[in-house]
Amino acid sequence: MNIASFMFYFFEFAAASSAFALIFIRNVFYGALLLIICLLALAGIYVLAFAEFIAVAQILVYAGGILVVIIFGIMLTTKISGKPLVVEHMYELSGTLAGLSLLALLIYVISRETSFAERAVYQQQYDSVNRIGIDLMSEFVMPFEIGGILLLIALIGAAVTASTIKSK
Amino acid sequence: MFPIAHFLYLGAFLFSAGLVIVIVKKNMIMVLLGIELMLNASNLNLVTFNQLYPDSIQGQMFALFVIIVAVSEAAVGLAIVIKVYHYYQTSVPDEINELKD
Amino acid sequence: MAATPSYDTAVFMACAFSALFLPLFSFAVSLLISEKYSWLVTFTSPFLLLLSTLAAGVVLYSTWNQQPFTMTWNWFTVAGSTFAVGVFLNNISALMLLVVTLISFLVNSYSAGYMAGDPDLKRYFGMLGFFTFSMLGIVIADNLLLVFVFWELVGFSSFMLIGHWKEKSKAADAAKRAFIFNRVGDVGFLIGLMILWAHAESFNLITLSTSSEALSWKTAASLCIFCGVIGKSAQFPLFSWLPDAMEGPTPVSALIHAATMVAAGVFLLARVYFLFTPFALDFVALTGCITALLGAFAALAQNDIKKILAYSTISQLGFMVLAAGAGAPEAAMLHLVTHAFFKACLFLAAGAVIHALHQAQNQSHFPFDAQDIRHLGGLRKKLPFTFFVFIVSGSALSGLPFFSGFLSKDAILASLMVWKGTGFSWRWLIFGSAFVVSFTTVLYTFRLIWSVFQGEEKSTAHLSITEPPLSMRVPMTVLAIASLWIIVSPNPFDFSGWIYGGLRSNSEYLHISAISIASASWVLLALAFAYLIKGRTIRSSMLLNAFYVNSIYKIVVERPLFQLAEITARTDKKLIDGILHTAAYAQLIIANVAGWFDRAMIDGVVDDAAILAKGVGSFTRSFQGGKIQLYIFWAIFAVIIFIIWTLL
Amino acid sequence: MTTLLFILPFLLIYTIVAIYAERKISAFIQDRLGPMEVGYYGFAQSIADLLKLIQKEDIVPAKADAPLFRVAPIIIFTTVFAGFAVLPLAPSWTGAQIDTALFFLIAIVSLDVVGIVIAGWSSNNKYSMLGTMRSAGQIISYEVPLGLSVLCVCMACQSLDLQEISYQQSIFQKTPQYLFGIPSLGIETGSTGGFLLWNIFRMPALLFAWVIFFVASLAECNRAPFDLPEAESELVAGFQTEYSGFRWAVIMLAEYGMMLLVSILGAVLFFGSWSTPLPNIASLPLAKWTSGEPGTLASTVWGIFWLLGKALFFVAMQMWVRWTFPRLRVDQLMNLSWKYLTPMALVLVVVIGFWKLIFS
Repeated sequence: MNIASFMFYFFEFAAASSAFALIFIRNVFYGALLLIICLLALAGIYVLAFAEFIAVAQILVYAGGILVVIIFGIMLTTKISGKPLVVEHMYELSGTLAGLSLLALLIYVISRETSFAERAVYQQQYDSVNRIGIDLMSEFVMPFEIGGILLLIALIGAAVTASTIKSK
Repeated sequence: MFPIAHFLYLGAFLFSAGLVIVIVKKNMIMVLLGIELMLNASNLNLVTFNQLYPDSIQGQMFALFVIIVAVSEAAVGLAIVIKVYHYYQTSVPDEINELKD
Repeated sequence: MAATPSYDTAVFMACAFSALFLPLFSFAVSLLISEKYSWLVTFTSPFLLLLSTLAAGVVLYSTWNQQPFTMTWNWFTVAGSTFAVGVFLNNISALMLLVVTLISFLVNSYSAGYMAGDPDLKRYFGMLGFFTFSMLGIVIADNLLLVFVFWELVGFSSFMLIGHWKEKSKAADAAKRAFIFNRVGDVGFLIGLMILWAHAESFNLITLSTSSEALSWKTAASLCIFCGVIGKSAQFPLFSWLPDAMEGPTPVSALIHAATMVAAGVFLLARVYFLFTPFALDFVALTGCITALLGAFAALAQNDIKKILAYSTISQLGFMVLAAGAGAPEAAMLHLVTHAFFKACLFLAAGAVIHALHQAQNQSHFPFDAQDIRHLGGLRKKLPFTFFVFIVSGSALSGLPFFSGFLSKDAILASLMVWKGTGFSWRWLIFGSAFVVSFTTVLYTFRLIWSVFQGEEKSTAHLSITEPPLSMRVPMTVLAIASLWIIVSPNPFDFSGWIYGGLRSNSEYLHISAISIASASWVLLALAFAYLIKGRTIRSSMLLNAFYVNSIYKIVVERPLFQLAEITARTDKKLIDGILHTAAYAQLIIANVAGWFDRAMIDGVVDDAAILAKGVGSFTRSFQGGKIQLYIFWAIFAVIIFIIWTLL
Repeated sequence: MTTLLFILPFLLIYTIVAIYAERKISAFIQDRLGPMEVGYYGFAQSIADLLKLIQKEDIVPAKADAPLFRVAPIIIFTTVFAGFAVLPLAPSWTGAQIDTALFFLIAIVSLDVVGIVIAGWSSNNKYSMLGTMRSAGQIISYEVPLGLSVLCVCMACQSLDLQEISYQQSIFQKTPQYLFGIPSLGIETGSTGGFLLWNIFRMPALLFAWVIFFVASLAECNRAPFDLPEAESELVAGFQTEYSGFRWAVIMLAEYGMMLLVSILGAVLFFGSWSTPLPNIASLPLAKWTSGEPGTLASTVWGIFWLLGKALFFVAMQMWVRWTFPRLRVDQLMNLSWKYLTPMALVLVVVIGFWKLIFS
């Protein structure tokens, strides 16, 4: 087992276990931290899948951006001191049932396709960052711009929604 | 190197876990976390499937846009959660059922 | 259309239709004019009627002794039978057209003075126009159905005019009475029309006249039509509405008696003369004779100026009908024309007297019945013009020589002379009674003149009475001139003038000098007798009440009718109401049963459906619990099911 | 991996030195002597403090979230330290060779806030919480102008690879270079080397980008005048109020490490990285003399020397700024970021884009 394989299985294990723990965790803050672990692990997996740009974007946007926002949300919607933040569970049976059946189904489908097991990831011939940059400005310029507009709208919308200033 | 199936198994597991979280958790922020998890699972799949097409970068591109959308979703969702919390003093979605009756 | 080249068809038609429709236009103008300018109708209506008269004159001039003018349009089609509207102008109708329009024009202009200050001028003049229009319709219509329509319109407009002063209960009653009596006659007319239609399949006068030889049921049809004539022309026994109709304004009476209403009957008689069988003619003659006698004697005993004139009209109408029944419709028409002028003149003169007295009464506040001759007398000095007119028209009525009445009566007597034959029969009686009527006519006419104008002044002694205004005097003058012999014939003792010549259809009845001489001497004898009695009143309640015809009606018609009504009412109450009540109870029971069924069964089903819907709703609502996560669960559940489905 | 072996000890020494320098510089600015007792001119003062800190009791507040409280400093330090992994130290000595090194650095810098949040939140202390909130808001806000100013460099060099950027600014690059990036000026600088090849000379607009970068990096490091998260006069010590002993030392280490990190980054991006500032002047090839050949030990030594020299200069500059400017209010802080720096950075991006389009 070379170091890359070790890293891969370590990241897989980290992602899977943190996601699994996330199901049972009752503390929202811990949940957010577990999600960070999971996302960072995923970033590592992306690197190992030769998608460095996505990996860094994952860290920058998810781990650095969204999670901070989520933590903000946690702080704003829970009491700082006093009782610990405990999240109740409900529909445990339905949720478990749905999750397990979906998992079983997906595993069945994936295992049925033998080419997945034989095919290994490999490094592409092209420089992926370069390729992404060029594609974003040529082939995908339209979705890229729409994404930009979407982000702007979300930014303004979130700011207005969360603002406590009373609209007249 | 590592077979693609392993990525896909991880993605499936993450997605299922996210689904369970979405259904089971009583706190809206936890639900949001679950949704993020599901989005990431799909992202993982997209990146993985990009490997199946050597000359294409569309999978990664798609993952990039998913991230963009996830950012928007998280920002707006959290804004709503905060607003709802200020208004109802709760972040449990089941308690906000004024439309029910 | 058989138009002769002697006149321009277009001009002729324009004249004919303007003569017909100008009165209708007058009616429309009178109704549409604003209340504020209602005084205008006293100018517009006479003017329009004048135009109508001129048009009628042109028509008469054009058609006189020419080919009859006909024109027909299809009106409507029912069950394959086409009904037409048409115009049929021959000598009789052209002459009648002129007479009617002329008298209507004169009455209109007279009314302008007589009715001045009336609050309902619009309605009055409107109905005068409509009345004239209806009569003209009868005159020029070419088929009996159209005639019937206008016949009814005449009845309606006479009802409106007699009851013009509707606030007077007597006037309203009289109007109703006239209307009902007319309806009784019209029933006969209508039945006659049905019989005709059943057998001839046509109402067209020309068609009927050519095919009348082969017609079956002719007697019945003609007698039924004669029923209409009896009603309209106030023949025995349906005459008593006419004296009552005196409640209307005097110009209206003039119009009714002279040209429009009662003339319609005689005109119709002349128009459909070809339908009458000998038996029917005998019946007609008998009816006319009885009516003439009855009217003449009733007139002797009356005290009201207008009632005397009314009974005199009945008597003269009887004379006309008698003439027609005696087979001389042309004589009847001749008398109708002359009578129209002098009777209109008499009524207008009487109206002038009444008008003058009312004027005087209004100034002096001295109440008395201005129409009662017992209060009057000696007005000769105060109303010399009216007196003169009265004398002229009264002489014409009496049949004095040099007046038109003498000549037309002569024509009737001559025809009767021929009709009675040589052998002695019941017709001699009728011939005799004609002379009796003639004698009586002189008596009551001069009794009236005497009572009103001669002798001492009674109630009017202290009143300052003035002659009527010019608008009333001019029509009176015109009519007085028209009462002279000259309009009938240049020879004052020979009735065979232009009118008679134009009307005559056969040459059977000619002037008989012996009759003229006898008639003249007989009338002069009567005049002498009248001078002798000097207006003495015959106090006979039988005569006053016209032989109790009304009372007989009461006993014979009214009482049984009321009894019948009571019986039917009782039947209605007991039997029909009983049936109805039973039906209602049955319905109630059915309704209750149905109601129970509705509540229990139908409502039950509906309620159950509602409960079911509610159940389904609450069941499905349980899914819509506002719980987002459950939604997600169900959605995922469905997706999983779907994926499994596609995989398998 | 070799970078790690070099950086970790260097970081410890640097921190001790930096703390001493901070004290001395502040004393110099405030016209006083500073630490004088321990050692010559008090140079051992920091070592003494360090010893004292290590000896201190590791206190975990009773109401705190113990595991998170304990792990938070480590997270903070780890994130900062991870940033050093991709830095090029010399022409032939790169850290992790990844194409997106610049991007990665930005990501790592922003990840720092997670540790701070954990530290503040787990302390279960109002001051900590307030400091945390300020810190998080500040770091996220200043990430935008920081990222945009870095994007300027990225556009100018057309690369995210730090070593590539460094090479472009050195005399080892192969393509012809012109002063201010304007070939029409006719001043060829490729063979001259030295400071003329630095990014701010290759693309003058980058000088303004560097100003923005410097201000934003101050905020990222929570340095004065943007030290609101730990404003001692308001919040005691911000998110690190409850920390003591070794854990507090680690936080301080991370903080000084962060200063060094952004300084190195600034040097790499704008001031020639490891390349010498001395140009070849006619027959005097100063640049050659002070660079060495790539791959040789000389070049590595020269590279480390120049890079760290520049970086330490910027660290000193940060200290100078700290003791010169008063602290900003929160609203002023946000205004500066969103209303001045961000629009300016955006304008710079456009300017550089057009500059490149017009003059190349």
